[in-house]
Amino acid sequence: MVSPILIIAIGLGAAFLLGFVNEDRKGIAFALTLAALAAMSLIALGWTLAFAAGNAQTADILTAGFPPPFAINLRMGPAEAALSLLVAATGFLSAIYMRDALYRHGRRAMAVLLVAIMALTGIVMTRDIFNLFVFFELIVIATGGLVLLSEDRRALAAGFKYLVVAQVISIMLLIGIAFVYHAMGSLNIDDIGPVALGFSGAGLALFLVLVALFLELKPFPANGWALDIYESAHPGFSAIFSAASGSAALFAADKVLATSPAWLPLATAIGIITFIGANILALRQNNDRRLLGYSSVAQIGLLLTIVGQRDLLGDSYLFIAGGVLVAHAIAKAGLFWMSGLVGHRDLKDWAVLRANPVLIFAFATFVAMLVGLPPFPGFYAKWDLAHILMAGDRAWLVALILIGALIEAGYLFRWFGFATKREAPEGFPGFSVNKMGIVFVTLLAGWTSGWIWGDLSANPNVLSMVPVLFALAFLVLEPLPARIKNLIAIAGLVGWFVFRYPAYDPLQLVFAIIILVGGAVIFLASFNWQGRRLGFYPPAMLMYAGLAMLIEAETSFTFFASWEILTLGSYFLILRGKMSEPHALSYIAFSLGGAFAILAGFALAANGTQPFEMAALADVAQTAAPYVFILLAVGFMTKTASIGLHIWLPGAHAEAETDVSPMVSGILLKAGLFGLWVLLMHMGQTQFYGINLTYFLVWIGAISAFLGGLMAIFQEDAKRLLAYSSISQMGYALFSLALMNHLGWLLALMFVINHYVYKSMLFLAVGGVYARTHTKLMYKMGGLITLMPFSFVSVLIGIIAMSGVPPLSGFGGRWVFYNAIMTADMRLPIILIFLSGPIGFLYLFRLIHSIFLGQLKDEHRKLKEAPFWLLVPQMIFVLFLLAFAVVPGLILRRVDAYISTFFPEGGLEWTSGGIISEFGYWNPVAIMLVIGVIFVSVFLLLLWMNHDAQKVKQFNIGFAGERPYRPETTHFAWNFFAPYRKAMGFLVLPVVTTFWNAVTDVLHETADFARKFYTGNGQTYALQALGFVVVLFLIGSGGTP
Amino acid sequence: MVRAFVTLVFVAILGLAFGRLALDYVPDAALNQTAVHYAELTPPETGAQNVVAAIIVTYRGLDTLGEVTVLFLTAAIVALVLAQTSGPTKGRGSGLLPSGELLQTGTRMLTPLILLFGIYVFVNGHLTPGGGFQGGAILASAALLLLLADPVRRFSHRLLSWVESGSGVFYVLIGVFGLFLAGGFLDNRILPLGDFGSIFSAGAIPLIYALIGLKVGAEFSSILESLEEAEDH
Amino acid sequence: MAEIAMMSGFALILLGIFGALTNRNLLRMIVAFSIASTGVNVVLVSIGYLPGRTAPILDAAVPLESAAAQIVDPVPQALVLTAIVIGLGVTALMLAYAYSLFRHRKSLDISDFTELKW
Amino acid sequence: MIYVAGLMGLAMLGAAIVALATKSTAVAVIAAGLVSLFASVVFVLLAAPDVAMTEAAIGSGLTTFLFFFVLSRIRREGGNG
Amino acid sequence: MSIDWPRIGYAALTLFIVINYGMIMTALVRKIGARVSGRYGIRIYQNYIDLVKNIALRSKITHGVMYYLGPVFRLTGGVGLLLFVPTIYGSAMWSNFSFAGDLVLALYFVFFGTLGMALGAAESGHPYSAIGITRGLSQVTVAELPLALAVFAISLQYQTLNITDIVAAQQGGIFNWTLFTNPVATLAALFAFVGTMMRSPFDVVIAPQEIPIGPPTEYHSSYLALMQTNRVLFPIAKTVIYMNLFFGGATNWFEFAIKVFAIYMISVLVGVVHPRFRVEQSITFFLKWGLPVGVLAILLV
Repeated sequence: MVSPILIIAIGLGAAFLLGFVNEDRKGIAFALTLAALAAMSLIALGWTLAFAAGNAQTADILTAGFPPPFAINLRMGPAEAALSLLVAATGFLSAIYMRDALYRHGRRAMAVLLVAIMALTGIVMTRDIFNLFVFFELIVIATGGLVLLSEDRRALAAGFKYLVVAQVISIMLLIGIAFVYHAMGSLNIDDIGPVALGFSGAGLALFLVLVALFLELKPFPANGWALDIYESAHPGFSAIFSAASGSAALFAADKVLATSPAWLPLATAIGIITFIGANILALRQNNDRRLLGYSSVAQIGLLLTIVGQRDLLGDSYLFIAGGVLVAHAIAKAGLFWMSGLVGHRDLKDWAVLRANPVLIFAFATFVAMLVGLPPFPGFYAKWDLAHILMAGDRAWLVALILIGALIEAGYLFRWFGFATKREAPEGFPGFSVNKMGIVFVTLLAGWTSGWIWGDLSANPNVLSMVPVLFALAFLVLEPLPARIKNLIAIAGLVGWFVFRYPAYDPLQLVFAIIILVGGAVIFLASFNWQGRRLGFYPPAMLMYAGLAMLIEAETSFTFFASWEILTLGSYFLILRGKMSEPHALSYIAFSLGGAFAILAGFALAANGTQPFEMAALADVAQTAAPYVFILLAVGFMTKTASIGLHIWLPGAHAEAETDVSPMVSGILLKAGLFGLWVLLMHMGQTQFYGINLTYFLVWIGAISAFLGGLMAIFQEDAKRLLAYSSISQMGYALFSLALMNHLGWLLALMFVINHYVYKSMLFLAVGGVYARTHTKLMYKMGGLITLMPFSFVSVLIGIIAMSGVPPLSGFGGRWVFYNAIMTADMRLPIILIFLSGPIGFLYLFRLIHSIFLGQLKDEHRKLKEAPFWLLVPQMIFVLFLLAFAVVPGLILRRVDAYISTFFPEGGLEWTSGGIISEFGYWNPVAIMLVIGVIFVSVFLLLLWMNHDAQKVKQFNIGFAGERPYRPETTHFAWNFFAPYRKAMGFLVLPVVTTFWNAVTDVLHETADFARKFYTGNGQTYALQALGFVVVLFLIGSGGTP
Repeated sequence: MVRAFVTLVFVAILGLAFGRLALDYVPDAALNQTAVHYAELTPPETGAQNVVAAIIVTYRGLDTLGEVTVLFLTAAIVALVLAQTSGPTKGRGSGLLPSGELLQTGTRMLTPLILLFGIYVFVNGHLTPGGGFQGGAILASAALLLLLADPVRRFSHRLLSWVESGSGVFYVLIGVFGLFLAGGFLDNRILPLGDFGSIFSAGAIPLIYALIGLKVGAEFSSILESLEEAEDH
Repeated sequence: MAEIAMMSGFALILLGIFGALTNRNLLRMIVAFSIASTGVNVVLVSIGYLPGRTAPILDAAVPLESAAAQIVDPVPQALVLTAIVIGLGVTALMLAYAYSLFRHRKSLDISDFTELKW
Repeated sequence: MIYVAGLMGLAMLGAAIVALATKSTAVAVIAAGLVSLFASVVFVLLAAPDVAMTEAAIGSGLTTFLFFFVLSRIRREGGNG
Repeated sequence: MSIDWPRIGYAALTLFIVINYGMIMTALVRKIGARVSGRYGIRIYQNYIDLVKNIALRSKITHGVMYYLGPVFRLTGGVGLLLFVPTIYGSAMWSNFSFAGDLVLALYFVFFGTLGMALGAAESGHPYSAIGITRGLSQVTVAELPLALAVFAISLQYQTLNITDIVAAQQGGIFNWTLFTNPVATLAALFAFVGTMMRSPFDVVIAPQEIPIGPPTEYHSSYLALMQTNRVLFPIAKTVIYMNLFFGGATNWFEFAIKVFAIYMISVLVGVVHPRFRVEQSITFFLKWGLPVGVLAILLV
């Protein structure tokens, strides 16, 4: 292999050679620079591949031909190789990116860039602390130089502030090195030897060295200077500054810390404070580069925390730290380079990216990498990190990391929302080709790093799972017309169902039918759209892929991976709605919060055993079981939008597109229910200080059912009404699931099926009406029964089925409910359920009355029936409901047998005619027949009396002798249930919404208040750096100076 | 006022930290293991009399290479910074009094002497105290004298950058030769160690020190040059 | 001897830092920092000093055999050499910055350059 | 020997205090030069001839000159030192 | 599915008897009301006259399909409610189509009629009928709550969902009627009974004051005929359920007549004394009084 010292030799040699090239021949100078950077990258790449292939050992390179303590030695291990590759590659790409800036400033700037990259690789490789100091000084001066490349006049001031703080840091470092040398007798890091945690003599010396290295890493209170550089420097340089120099400085700190593990807690403390602090402050930023500055400071803080835990992480330390570092470096470099493409600096101006879908995809990839979503390295790293920390019972640290990651996800996805939804400033010249090329290369690097980390990880590689690949294939198929893609999607879903059919147990079978076959039926409605419909099919198929894998997940990893994939897919799907931006943001915030709770729960349950079987949830240690239960339950309840975690649902489902709403509402909510099912299946009767946790779930279910319904009554927007009704129905399902008896579970399953059918049907019907009337507000509609008979029929059948009126399957649910509560030991919540039953009937009647009955508005007179393709799935659902009402046993019999494995007693006998339970008998066919006969006979009686009734026009009504002229005044729909509002309005006060708004406001207030800390004055920054050292010294020495 | 008080408090506490460092400091009775190695093995291994020069050039050669690069960077960036700021153009060296007869003849007489002394310093840096940096500084002071005496004079840019780059590249080449010919990068045994104490001894150390001297001298002069020219354009 | 040098070195550093952080004029800050770096150099060299020993030049006065017992620790001196030159480099850069900032904003007061904040 | 070192130390501190306290920047620069001059004497006392020469040449010589050069530039363009 | 014709025959006969009994009884009750307030009151067979008049009227219009089917739903609801519950205990011929799970069916079948009526009235397009529907639905949902709780309490007490078993359990003496074995549940059920009988103080829904006649505003002639039969039949059917659940059921038609009349008179007596509630007042009334008694019923069983 080529000796790594050549990286430094080539870098320097080329820098000096540039001196020979005369001033005006810039092309040659630039070519030389690129060649040198390419050579350095190739050497690093050679070593990295050698280490990856395993045929290379960690090599120590001696300089001056003498052994280490007497001369400087460099080391090239796997970590060093990877980092040098990262640094050199970032340098190379940045050089290409900054081509015109380098041309403008001539060969000197190129020399400075070359020396900067050489110095960074030097920091990574050197094993001598004074040599480290020299390279750090080189970086300080090179940064001072490269900051000048920026067009922004303010960069000059930022550079000066940086130099001032760098002086303070170098003083500390030099003193520290001197006294460490005096104490240890050698300047080589390996000889420094373990220094005990103490603040006198060698301890104090090492403290000074460490604090200087930490200051170099821009710790939270003392990093104003770094943020000014991020904001004003050339984006090409900011990419190097954040990805390369951040990583190099971090590795330097890691090397020094490795010698004396006693000091690791100091790193953890500083790291976690920086991670949380910087993330909170980033909330109030609206300058894109300054936001990226805060985010990269936060990520470096997270990495410092991981370095601080290196003794606990042991041999998977490289994998975790590497994963987070690679994700941070690639994403940050990519985002900085993209900021160069966008003309203006406000977050909302990134909307210009919509001109090029590939850039939007790149932006999404980078955001997903930073937040640590599958299939990128950050995901695997975060998974292993949480597990190991939990096993080492450092739950508080996991909690802090997850909270920080959630805040970061918050402001990143808000930014992504701005990019996709806000209108782009006009007069945009367009993107420069070579900069886009760089961003595209980074995108590829991101996905390959995802693949690599997937392979390296002990858990299965997310990118190797067939459903995910099928979803990603749709990225390639984007140019095809929508209808063909729709066909492929349906074929894919049904094919996967048929392929996996034998592997399903009855419970999984029911969910599989709903997700796969149900998904295919809803996709029929998507035939309604012409054109290519960019950005619809990949997220949709990603969601279905996540759902399909969720129900088959054996290990906790596949469960969690599929959970996050379906969250990601559904977020992009919901974001497509016209006004869905704020709601999509609250959706992703709640979902990720829930997902992180699940991650913490799995980590606590696994307690170090990888891979952790889902079935093993049953035998979790008693001490941890209640907390695992609570965490997982909260995580799953964010998905079923139980009360308290529900405020994202109405907006997300209402503002989504017509065919997305049924998908998200009918199918996606079932994921949360499936999770709860698995949880209760394994950890049913967990006690928490003597109280059975399932009691809480019963109560939450009942309250959600009641309040969900109550809120639905007062909605004016049809889709919001249906969304709130989903909350109520999910509350019902949670209630019956938590009853923990045979019939309870059977009822929950019937709910899963019923809710999917009629919620999708109603959403499609309302969607069809919206397609024609272009409004969702019910009081603006009315009298559409004559124009849209099919939609009316489907809504009517939906109402009858949902409200439990006898002939249809809803009554079957009520009958099983009655039998279930007979044996349940919980009495009080049942009262809420009794009341929420009829309330369900109320809001549905409001839906059908305000839209279809009453007065027809003038502008709707010439409307046609809902689009054909929206009606087809509705009619399929109507037939299914009728069939299911008459023959419920078809599906339920097998499931009933399966449930009796959990709850043997209290089952049902399925005779040919009817169903016999312990308390009663229900013969659906007989009831249907009797009611049918009575109905027909009465109808015939009326026909006999009144066969020649004459159809009258609209306003021919006995209206106190007057003839009303305007349909608006005579259609009673606005504030339909006024008496209810007067009587029970107080129950619907937005308590939960105000609570969550208060939480976000507090965060934003602290951010706004805290960021004033950075006054912009260079001297203040130096003072803060000094203060940082002094405070650490005081805390460290226990306050005894 | 509050800032001054806060700074005072911080500096006081830092003083305490340094105080504790100073109190705990006990001068060693004997040299530590690294120093002993250098004391005993410098002559056989490098053949240089001046141990500090040996450490600077061979043992910790990478540091010195880094350091020379620091100067190279400073020269380049100072030129960049000043090139960016277009100042008031009031002609070259205007406003300064023409230097008197005495000054010019004195300069003409002194400059060669200073140059000679500078070269002497860095040529036998490995024998007597002094070396590349000191020699370079002296050369620069010669250039400085010329500039002060005759502000309008301009050194040819070509010469300065050629000397600077040439010595830099040659220095790196020596390092690379060390890698292939001798033990490692920047090893001075690529040339015979010669007999102890003479000018042409200690392998490549004098050569490297000479190069450093030239490079440092050229860099300082170019820093002064760019400062001088700042007002031209 | 070494203790006195170290004490004065530390004092110089503290004075330097105090001066740099209280004086608002750019040039005065740079002067203060250069004093602080001189102080650091003094401390560094005082670390290497062993009482009663001579300079690390192995000429006639210091025979090879007894060198280890006669010379002071040469390593800190080598470090200081590098540190001085680096100090000069940084000072020169800061001066150039100060000069350019002055031309840009016609003021040498650091509190005038606070556009980048929050 | 000890007394000379003590004297030099005190001289250094005195010069440093002068450098920080004076009103005019020119005097401050000269005082800084003085500080590094005394420092080079201290280096000689600490048996470090190389360092002394460097400090003298670079510390007091070149640094002081750089300061004066920039100072004169700034003064000529209307700034106050 | 063997269709046993005799059972259908007897069911039709029960229906005929109960309709006539309803016609006469409601007329009798209104006559008593009139006499109490010093008026002569209507003739006993007044209902028959109205029925014949409505059928004979020639003006027949329709506002649409749902409007046309509204009364059909309504009457089917009334008839279904009656036929799914055993009228006379003990005799196979008079226990109609009741089956083991009919208690739940009875509870939810009430909504069938309400739904149909609401849909029909809504399609008429008359704003007053729409307001009437709002009021009717709001009130009935809360009024049904105490009944549901009472029924749940009873089914817990008798451990069955079959009305015939409940009636069987109450035979043998007055004191083992549910009235005495579980008075709290009965009281809760009576709250609901008074609420759903469309008598003051809960009859604002169809009260003849500023809005003509609530939901059935636009109905006339033959539609009104069907509605009238239902308005006669539905209270009786509901009273039959109460009789079976709480008052020991009826072993023969004579006992049936007496008990139905007595239970029906409870709502009349309450109605005569009280002024009319607004809907939100009735809602709060049920939540403030009906609900706690229902909860008590569940907890005590």
